[in-house]
Amino acid sequence: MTGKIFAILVAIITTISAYCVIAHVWWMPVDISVHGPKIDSQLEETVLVAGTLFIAGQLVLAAFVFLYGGSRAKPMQIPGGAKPLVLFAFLLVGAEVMALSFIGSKAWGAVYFTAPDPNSLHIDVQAGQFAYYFRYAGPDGKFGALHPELINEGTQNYFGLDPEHDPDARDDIVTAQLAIPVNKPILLTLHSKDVGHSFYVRELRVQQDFVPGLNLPIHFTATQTGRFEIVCTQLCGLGHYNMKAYLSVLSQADYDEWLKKQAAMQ
Amino acid sequence: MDQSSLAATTHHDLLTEASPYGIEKKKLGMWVFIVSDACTFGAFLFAYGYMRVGAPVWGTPFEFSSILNGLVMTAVLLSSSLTMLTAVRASQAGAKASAIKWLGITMLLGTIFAALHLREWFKLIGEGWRLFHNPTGGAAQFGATFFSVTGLHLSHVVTGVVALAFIARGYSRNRYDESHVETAGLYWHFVDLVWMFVFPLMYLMNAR
Amino acid sequence: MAAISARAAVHHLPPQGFIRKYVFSVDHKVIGIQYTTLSLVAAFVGMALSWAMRIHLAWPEARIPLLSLLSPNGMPGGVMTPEYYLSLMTMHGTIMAFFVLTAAPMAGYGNFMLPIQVGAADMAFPRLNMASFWVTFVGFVLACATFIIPDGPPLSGWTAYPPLSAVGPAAGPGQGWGQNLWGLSIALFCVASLLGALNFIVTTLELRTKGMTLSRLPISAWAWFINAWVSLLAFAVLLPTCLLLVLDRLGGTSFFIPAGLVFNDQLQAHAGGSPLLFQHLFWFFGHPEVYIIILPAFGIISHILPTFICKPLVGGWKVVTFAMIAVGTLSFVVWGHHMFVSGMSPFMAMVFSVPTLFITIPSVIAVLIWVFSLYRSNMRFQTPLLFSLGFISLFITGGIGGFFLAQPSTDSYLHATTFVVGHFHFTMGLSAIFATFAGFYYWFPKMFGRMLNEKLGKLHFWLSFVGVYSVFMTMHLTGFAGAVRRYSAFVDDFMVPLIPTNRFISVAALLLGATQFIFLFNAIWSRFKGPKAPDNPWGATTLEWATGSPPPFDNFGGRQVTVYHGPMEYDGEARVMQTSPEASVAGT
Amino acid sequence: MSSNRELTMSSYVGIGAGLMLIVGIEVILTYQHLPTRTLLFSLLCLASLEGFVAVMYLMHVKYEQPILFWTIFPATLFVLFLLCYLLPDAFRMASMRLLR
Repeated sequence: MTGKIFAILVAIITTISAYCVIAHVWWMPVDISVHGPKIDSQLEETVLVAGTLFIAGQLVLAAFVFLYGGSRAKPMQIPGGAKPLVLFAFLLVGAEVMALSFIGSKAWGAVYFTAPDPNSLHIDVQAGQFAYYFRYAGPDGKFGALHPELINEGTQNYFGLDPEHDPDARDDIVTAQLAIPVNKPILLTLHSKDVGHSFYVRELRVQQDFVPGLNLPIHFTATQTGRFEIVCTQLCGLGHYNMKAYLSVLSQADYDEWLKKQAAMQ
Repeated sequence: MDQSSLAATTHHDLLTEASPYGIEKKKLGMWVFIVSDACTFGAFLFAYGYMRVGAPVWGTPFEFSSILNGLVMTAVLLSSSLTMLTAVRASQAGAKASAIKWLGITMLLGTIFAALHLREWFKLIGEGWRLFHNPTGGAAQFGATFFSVTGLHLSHVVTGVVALAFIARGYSRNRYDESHVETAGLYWHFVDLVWMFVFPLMYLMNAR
Repeated sequence: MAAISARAAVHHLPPQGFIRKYVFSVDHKVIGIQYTTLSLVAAFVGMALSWAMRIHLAWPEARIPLLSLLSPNGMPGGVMTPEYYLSLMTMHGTIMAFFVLTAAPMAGYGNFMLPIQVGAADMAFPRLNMASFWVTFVGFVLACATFIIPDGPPLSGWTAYPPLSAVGPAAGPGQGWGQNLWGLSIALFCVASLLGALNFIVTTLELRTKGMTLSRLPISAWAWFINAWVSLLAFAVLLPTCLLLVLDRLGGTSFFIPAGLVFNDQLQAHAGGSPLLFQHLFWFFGHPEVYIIILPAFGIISHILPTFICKPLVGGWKVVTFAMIAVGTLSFVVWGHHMFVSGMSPFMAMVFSVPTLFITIPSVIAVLIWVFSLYRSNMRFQTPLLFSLGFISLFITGGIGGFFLAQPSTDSYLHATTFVVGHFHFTMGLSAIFATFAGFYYWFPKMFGRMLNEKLGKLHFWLSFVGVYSVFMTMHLTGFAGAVRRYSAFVDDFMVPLIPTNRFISVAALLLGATQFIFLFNAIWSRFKGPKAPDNPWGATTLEWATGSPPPFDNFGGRQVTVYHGPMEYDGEARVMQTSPEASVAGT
Repeated sequence: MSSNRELTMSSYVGIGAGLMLIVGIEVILTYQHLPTRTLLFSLLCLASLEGFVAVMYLMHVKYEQPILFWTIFPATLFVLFLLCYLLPDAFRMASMRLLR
């Protein structure tokens, strides 16, 4: 009796869990990046492989408990002993994980092993407790050097720029939200002012930590206009839950308009 | 298990399975400790390597005098290993008095090593080296890594001297036997072995 | 043939006086019980913390006046501050991972059972053994002390990533002495674990009684032995990591702190360090730690199953043991999968991802062995078997999540979502806890000489099993929607729709926690009022069941034990095991 | 087994002298002003040689059961080898530093 209850319980749990995943009750949002589809298909692939193993494993467990739970017959070992099981694990699971790591490496390479497009738009991103700031190079296309000792929230010198002595810094445009033109390759360089943070945009399928002391590049191309959330996923202190900014993907015209406005506000 | 290894088993081991290592538990315990301690030192040294590779400029502060001092320290520690060996052999030959004598000499050499090492430390501190400060303007990491790695090693030396003192005392009062002396010897040789890596990596790699 | 003859020399005499007997005792059985009790207390502390967190997540405005008495700063007026939420999360992780999951199945049961299972009178180094318990105890006290010191507990997570954890009070609340105590507490725990591991290894190799060849070791003993090696090497690296972190905090060094950090417009003096170095060193320990937690569980399950399905495991002791050795070895080469998005070199991500996927093979082998051992078996549904079956189900589910997180491409979406939280709670958290429960129900009669109440035990199992799935499977699902972990409130537009789901999780978690009190009551009540336990209530075949319940001081009452066959060797076909203690020693 | 009578004391003194000699070579190498990596490599090789001799003779693993050798060396070298995995990020730290 106990065995049957356990088996049925496991079966029910398996069915519900499987349904929720297959029916996408909770699922990834729409994908707006060029590299995203590779990641999504990789995830679907994994759902297929892992899901099969999950259902198979749970159901076989349930079946055996159901069948032999009440049995008082003379126990017997499974014919063939352990060899077939070990072979199965090595061949089937081995093949699956090899396939996953092979295809997966391609999806990963599409994001990290490709050089950024030479004429991509370069934006400098700085994370600090608990806000992001974004810096556009301005007309001269050059970023001013960073002087951490000059960082001053009061005078809104978030990056520690030195406009007096540094001509490159004079026309840098610093904003609190990230706006990018659609279908244009974007190169972000991420650096942190204080502790570790992270740059996570679900729709872009991009997550990259800010490592204090390093200047980490990440590049992508957005394919849809819209307004999306950038959230911090690396524990950074009491305001962690509240650290967010917005990513606006605009048409080229809107973007130029927006950038002019921002430049005027500096 | 061949005869020789069975010979090493102690009295009540006749009632137990022979150890695959054919050495008694104290010694095996010391070996296991040495493996784990070697990994700890390894982590320290790799942290040093990481710091050094990542540093833009890395000062090389050691004048030849310091290297010479290190050379003397190496000689002292190495000979202390030999005297330790003599003590172990004497104890195994049952020559208690001479074993204790050689243990004493080993402790003396260990103390000399520690003294020379501390002199080096105070010299550096006198020059303004700190855990977080580099007077030559190079990476502050030098002080941090040098003092932490050599400090860890120095603490092992001091612990070793104290341990040897206890062993010698217990051995002279028949509370401990030659196996204790031998186990202590293993530890002492290990401290020597670590120095064989610390000296080239911390001193020679930082020589002017 | 007579298997039990008078032992030539009794190992050592029982101590006199309460202190030597029950407090500073060198008897491995007392130490084992001390460890088990410590982790039981720690488990309920950790659970209370998770309760407070879940209540806050579900009802952010909820007032809990009682807690405001405990922590006036953290819970002004009984409402939790964001920083206090993070502190609770940090200490929940620290206490559960170290003082419960690492301590109970290894140091707790291992200390009590290993010497008896190999037929020894005590551990190899009893004094060292006592030392490791009391060092662990001090570590636990330090960890708890962070709650009462003015600076408050640390909030940088159980992983304590620098610079947040390294620069000190400048980095915000919870970065004062709380973080220092955390570092010291973990350093002490490392020392204790190293001494313990050393003791386990030497005991297994040197103190096996006549006839207890390595091929006749019970699988649980194998698991503890393998695990001792893994802890020996892993904790050896965590120890310097903690020391360097404390040195950064108190010594002013910059191992983990780079140049140019600015906190409220103040430039920090540190320069030249690297946060990635800490992450590498921490996870070098951190991933083996996951297996340090789960390997004893493997052993306990493989040890308990045959008794209750009345037949040996498929392939006997060999297959599972080699699977455990493979898992233990591979566990060292996969740590980078915790760092795919952490700024680690992307090529290293590939280097770490492949072995991470391949470690599933030995794990799958172990699971297949357990599952297919049930084929044509003859189950006796006592509580230990239920928890073992529950463990298998949970471990399958948890392992499946690994496929997603082992690949950098999919991990770059799921990393730091509740999917990860669900995953590691299934694998190292609840699987290990279920195995610990199985072991508790199985060995309680031996440890205390009383039987636990079966009805309460079964009730405890059913509620826990359903509770675990409804809490952590739901976390997996919300993870697909990108719900970020370690948030004390849901202010992001895409997190708001998930609030009802989180309420459900909270309610389920509270019930799951409540059911643990059934267990607590059962344990305490049976300890004193339970029916007397026979020597071998389950009809098991290992040495611990060939002596009294509880065993005498020298484990076999001055008898010399000789072993003639392994725990899973029967003449010919599998059959119901003998229930007489002779069977375990002499065979039939 | 714990017997080190396989060697006479004089030969141990010889070993000690040999080790000291290697240290001497290290010092001489240091002042040849080799490129850092060459120096590091050669120093590590010599140090490893010293360590090996010390373990085999001073700690007389040579005269123990072979399994002792096959336990301690693989276990330790395994960990030390894996710690090399840290270095790619160290070079990354050098090349991607924020403030130059």
